[in-house]
Amino acid sequence: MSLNNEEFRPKIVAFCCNWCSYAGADLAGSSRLAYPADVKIIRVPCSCRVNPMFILRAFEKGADGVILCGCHPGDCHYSTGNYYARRRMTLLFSMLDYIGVENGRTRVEWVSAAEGVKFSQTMNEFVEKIHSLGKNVRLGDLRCRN
Amino acid sequence: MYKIAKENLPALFQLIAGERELYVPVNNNGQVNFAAWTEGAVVDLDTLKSVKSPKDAFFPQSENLYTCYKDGKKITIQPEELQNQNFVVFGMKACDVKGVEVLDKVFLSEPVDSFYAARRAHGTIVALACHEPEESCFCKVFGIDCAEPVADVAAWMVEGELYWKALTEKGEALTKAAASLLTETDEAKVEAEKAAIRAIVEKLPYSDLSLEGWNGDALTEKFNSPVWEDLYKPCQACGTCTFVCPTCQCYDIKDYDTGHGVQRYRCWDSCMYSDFTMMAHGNNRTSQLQRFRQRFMHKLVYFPANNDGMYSCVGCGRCVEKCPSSLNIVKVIKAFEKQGGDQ
Amino acid sequence: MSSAKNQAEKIKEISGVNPLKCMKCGKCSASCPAFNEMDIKPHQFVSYVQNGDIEALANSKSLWKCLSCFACVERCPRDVQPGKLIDAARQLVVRQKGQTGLAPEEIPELLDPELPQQLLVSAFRRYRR
Amino acid sequence: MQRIGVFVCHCGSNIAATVDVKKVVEMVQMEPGVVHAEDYQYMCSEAGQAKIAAAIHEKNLTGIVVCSCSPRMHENTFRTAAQRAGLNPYMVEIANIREHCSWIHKDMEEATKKAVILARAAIAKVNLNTPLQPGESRVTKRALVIGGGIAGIQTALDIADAGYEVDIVEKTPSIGGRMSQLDKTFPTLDCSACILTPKMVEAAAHEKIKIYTYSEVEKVSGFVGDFTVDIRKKARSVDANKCTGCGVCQEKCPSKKAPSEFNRGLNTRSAIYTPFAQAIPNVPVIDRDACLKFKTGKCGVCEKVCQAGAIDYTQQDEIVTEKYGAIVVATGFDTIKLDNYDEYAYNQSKDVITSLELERIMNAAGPTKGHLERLSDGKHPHEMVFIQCVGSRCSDNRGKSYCSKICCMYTAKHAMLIRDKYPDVNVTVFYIDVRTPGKNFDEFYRRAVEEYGVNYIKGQVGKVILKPNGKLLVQGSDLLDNKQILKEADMVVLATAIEPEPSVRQIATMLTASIDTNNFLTEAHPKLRPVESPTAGVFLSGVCQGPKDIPETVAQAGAAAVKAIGLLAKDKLMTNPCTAKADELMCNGCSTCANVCPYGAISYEEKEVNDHGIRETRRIAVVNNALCQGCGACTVACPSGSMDLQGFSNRQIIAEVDAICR
Amino acid sequence: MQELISRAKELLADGTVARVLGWRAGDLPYNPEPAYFTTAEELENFVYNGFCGANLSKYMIEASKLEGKTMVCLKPCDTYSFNQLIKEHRVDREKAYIVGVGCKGKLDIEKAKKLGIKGIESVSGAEMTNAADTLTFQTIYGEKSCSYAEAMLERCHVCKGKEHMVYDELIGESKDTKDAERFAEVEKIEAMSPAEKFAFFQKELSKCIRCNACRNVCPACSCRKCVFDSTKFDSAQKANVDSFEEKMFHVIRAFHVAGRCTDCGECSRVCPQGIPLHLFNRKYIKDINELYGEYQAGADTESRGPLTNFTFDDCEPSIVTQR
Repeated sequence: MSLNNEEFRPKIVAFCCNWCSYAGADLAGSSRLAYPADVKIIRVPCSCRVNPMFILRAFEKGADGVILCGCHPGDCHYSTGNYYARRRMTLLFSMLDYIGVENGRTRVEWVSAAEGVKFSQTMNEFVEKIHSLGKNVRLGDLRCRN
Repeated sequence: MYKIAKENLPALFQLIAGERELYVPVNNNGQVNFAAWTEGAVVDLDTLKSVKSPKDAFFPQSENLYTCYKDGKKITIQPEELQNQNFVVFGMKACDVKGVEVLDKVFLSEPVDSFYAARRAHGTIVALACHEPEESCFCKVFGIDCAEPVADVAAWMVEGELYWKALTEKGEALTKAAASLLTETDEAKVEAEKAAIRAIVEKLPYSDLSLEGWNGDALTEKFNSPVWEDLYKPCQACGTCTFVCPTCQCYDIKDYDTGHGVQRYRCWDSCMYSDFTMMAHGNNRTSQLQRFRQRFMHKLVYFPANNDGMYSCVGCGRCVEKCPSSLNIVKVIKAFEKQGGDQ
Repeated sequence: MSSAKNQAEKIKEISGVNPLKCMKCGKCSASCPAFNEMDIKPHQFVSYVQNGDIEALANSKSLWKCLSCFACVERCPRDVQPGKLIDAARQLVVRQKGQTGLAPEEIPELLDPELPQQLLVSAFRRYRR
Repeated sequence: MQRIGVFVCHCGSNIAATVDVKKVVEMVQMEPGVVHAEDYQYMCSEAGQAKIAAAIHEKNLTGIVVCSCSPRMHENTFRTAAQRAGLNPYMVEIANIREHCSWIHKDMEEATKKAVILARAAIAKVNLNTPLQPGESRVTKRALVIGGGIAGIQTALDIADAGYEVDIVEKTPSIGGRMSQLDKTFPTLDCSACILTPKMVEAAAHEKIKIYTYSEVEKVSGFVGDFTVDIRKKARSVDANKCTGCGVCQEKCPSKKAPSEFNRGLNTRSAIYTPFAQAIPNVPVIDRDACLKFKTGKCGVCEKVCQAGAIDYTQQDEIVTEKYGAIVVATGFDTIKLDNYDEYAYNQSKDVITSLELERIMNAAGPTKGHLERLSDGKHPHEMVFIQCVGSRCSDNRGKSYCSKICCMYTAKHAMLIRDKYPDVNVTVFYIDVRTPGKNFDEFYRRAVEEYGVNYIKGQVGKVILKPNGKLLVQGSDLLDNKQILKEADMVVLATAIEPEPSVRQIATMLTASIDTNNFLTEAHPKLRPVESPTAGVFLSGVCQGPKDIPETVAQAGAAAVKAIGLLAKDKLMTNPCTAKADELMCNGCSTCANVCPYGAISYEEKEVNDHGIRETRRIAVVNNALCQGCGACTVACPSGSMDLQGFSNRQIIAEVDAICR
Repeated sequence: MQELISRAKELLADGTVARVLGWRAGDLPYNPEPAYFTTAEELENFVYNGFCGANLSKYMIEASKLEGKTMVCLKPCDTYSFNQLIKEHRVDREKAYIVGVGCKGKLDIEKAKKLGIKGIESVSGAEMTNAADTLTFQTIYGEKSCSYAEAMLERCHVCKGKEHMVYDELIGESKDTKDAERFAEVEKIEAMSPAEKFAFFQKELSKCIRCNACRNVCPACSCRKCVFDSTKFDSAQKANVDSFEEKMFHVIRAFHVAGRCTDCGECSRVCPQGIPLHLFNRKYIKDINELYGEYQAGADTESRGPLTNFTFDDCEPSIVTQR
């Protein structure tokens, strides 16, 4: 894809809940707070909609990092969704760590609709982290490479 | 007849692997399976049976058929290349070799499966006699002599030495290639080994298993027998028996979206699975009883009926050892035997 | 300073009490039978630990006036339990003096089924001072 | 296969300055399903929408992707435009190439590349979209209010005044609730009865309000707009139609030993009774546990003296089944039990009382006819001590972790009233903090101190000791003077923590309304939806949601009424079509999904299914579309993947993932 | 065993149960199979010994659909699975007459074979009545023996206890077999570097042949249609193409049974490739215990599972990097 094959451009999927984090990303946009274009956002109704299979699927198909953003605990539009998401992701990340996948490749961050700055900062940090980890080789399907 | 000391086998493997691919039984974390020989691989010739049969040297669990590449609206299709390099499978047992013969019936008859045919054409089998057969073995029932395997090369391990006898042209060619490490010898020790093995085979608990009644004739009767109802119940519908079996040949064809195209591949399927032969209208066999029956009817009735009496079971006993519910083809045969006796 | 901080941490660790939970209601001081004998009052223990002023606490009369009756522990609505803090401060002092106060092997002889163990232990510490 | 049209917006230069929109148009045409792609200056303008409509007609589009600003901005605009052009609005997806792309990236090549990928993801999703229809459900134009206290009465009145029928279910024999037990109210010192009884009468007289007293909610089924409720009318043993409320039966009843609930057990009442003189309805009930006729079979005095012939010993409980569109919970509160607080000697001395008991003592209709006296010996007290925060703000397991909110104010009220009426009585208040946020609240408290000389001491009481001479010794601390105080008192009043009326638990369970660890009903959103329960159609009024004083309760009651009216005013409810749906053939019936549903939208049915020829009856999850809000928690909890979310299905999200990662 | 048989006959005779679910003697000394018995004659082939490792609770899903009650023999560890299945409405308690059978540790014939014991003709010491510590094998190649514990399944070395969690009656005694720490293996892996962890699982999982035995015997994997067989999820794959798929399969499977897995150990028992699959499930059990409080799935039939529950102050996912 990239014109310059030497340069590593990570593929990063960000799942954002519709009510807080997606709006936070919108605010980052309208505030012109830049973060790398490597991040692509998928809108979901709530962080609790994100199935661990989606995250593994992203890695399978070549993602180098996956981040999930939702409302702060206590602020979920659906009251309790992010509490379930929090447990699910904790366990999923723990398992990925356990099988030797670098634990920096996954992250959960609570971003409110007012936190455009935080959204942008988080994405910048995350992309930097993925750069430091390099290409994801431990959790991808070989057939999707090249 | 040639021989080579056991401690020189690594050198032999290195020599063969130098010019072609070599598959040997390798111990990986306590489990022995056939794998490509590499420097440092733990070759295990003492374990009688590999977990999976070596059939995947010729019929791999998954193999690519072709790849489609998509670029904008342009699609190119690239068929997978056929096997064009020679390779050797070292250490197959008589039953496994017979298993390949069963596969030949399926894949080499019209329409010929070109992927399989290419591998068969390029593969050389070195078969090893079974030094100490085990209680789950019943190859004798199918007329297989594990003391004297029929392959490109037959081999025996006797008192720390491997005896080597080429039986085909391919075998001769391999012998020539390995000549520098082989020394000529007579067959006396091998004869003694054969006799010893055959004596043990006589003592095996399953050796007196009778296949009487398992010919194509009693097809409907067998199919409708109430015995199945009782037999299948412990079956949990996993595919273990199928995947360790040297003769199971069913596969599924699937597409994988690589993001930049599609890979069409085939992979082993199991008649024990609920989605086996699933079609648009649904499934031919809707119950586990039917699927269970299919497996054994195929091996013991349909296959021999279509292949001059050749059963598609070789008595390797892997399913006997591996079934999570302790079911197996022997229990099926015996159950019918008992029922026959009762009547 | 840092050692005072460490000591405060030590007290929290020994007592298992989080002084930040205190809402300064004074129920401990209201419950304390030894209140009048004390220079630093039970409700003040908490802020002393909070502020890291362990030196003053360690040198206070209160440290040895507390009867360990645990009325404050029982009644504290916030689970802050000043009695445990003072007990921990005592242990700290005793440890600093290089004594354990009471060797474990001595205890069986002293055991009297009528006597609350807490009293035995704390009183013994006091007399061995 | 879909026929997809892609519309790329320039947004003036907002997008076009950083994203090469022409390139995006060119690239998306390579994507599967795309049959049309164009760009335009302002897609959201009328002209832009017209382009979309034209393309839908000309190219027979089945799906649309608009590459533009955030869907939070214009998704609705484009959906409506599509709908007008005859396309199902849920066949529209937005690729956010402004906020998430052009505005944050500078490099045109990079931003263009990203815009293409975002468009691809949206296209991949639309390929799997299916037309969705919002469901409709009818609304029964009648509301149920559970609880007949001031919250319930106010809610009912407001709903009834808007023209809708309301039923109040009250479990005691009369409406009125806690407020009817109060003597005066802060900070105005109005007489509680004077302001409450007119409301009670108004409710009783209102043609739209029906009151079920001595009744309880037995069963609730259905959902927003269409609840079915069973109400148990407990046997009163008095025919309400015949009773004239003359009160002779109560006078003549020989069994007068039952503790009076209304007077908090401080005195007794007859077995046939109305809780208080102004009770509504003014129809007595027979307490069958106390009645001699029921206990021994002998007596029947009331029947003999009743000239109206209203006494009916054979009355049975009756179940009334009614339909409602909305339910308001107004179950109120009670004070906590003080069994765990030995140190205050509440169970040891009659002169240690709770504030609510003091209300009754101060009340002219109370056990002492309004005279302040010690209950132990009837003597006039000279020293009174008030203790604040009894059981409130406790993090141990004896009390409640929250602030009960009303105690500071009513204690100031009590102190003031006592000092006013009995200047010889000294009043001391032990407090931790005095909390007076509210209109005229702090002024009120200051008056107690400055004008009435109430002695406020900062510090909690550790122990109350009953002295042999009958006096009470209060041992407290004065934190400001750093002293321990020993004070002799004649009476001690405990500002006891309040807790939700315990029966609210069963009611919440019946309503599938969620409840917090303190048994307070949870609001749908703590800031933005404070009077709604997460369960659609259920509203919260008064202390059942959290501690409140009367004005706040009345305000919330009104707010709950407005929410209920807003619901009842609709003829039909349009439900969000992006709801969860279980695949019958895959569902295990394991109940995992129902466990995580915050709305109680999932129930189970025994249903016959045809699974590829196998017919069997299975337990299957059924989602109520009227209740489901589409969060998707169930879809992930479901182990088999049977539960899916329409509009955000597993395959749709996976398609987006694939499109982004390829 | 005789006591079990006579009790089964009684229950059949008095009509309490319509069938008995137990084990039938195999054709080799070590391969009894799960089986239903409906008559006293059939019960002559009933067997219960050290080789009856199979967890019969999953069979009760089907048996719950049958007419009448089924007497089912459950070992202490099996009863956890049964409880969990009750909780998930997959079995009908009313359709089961549970005989809690004693257990002295179950045997893994593979372990004996690994010790070089082959050509087995008969085994003694595996009977339930015999408290023998030694197993004696008559083989074609002579008499061999090993200690009972040596040939025991991994799960029995970390046994959850002798108590049955649910039963109608108990027959037979159980023995403490626990002689290892349940989480020791998990801790060992946790202590590895990421590269070592990766290598460890890569090596183990490369053996996987996707036979689905682990899934199909698992009482928690009781889905009518597994997501891996479902075309609806776009996750159906049977290929064994590269190591990713195996990882995906086992990680997702572990996640799906997280909080529901009772650690019955069936997955590891049946894996034809000897992959220690329990290491996945046990990792989750350990995590759950540490992060959300001790939880044993199947200890009761009412409690909420840890993944369908939460507290307001649960740890954040970043704890994974902090530990």
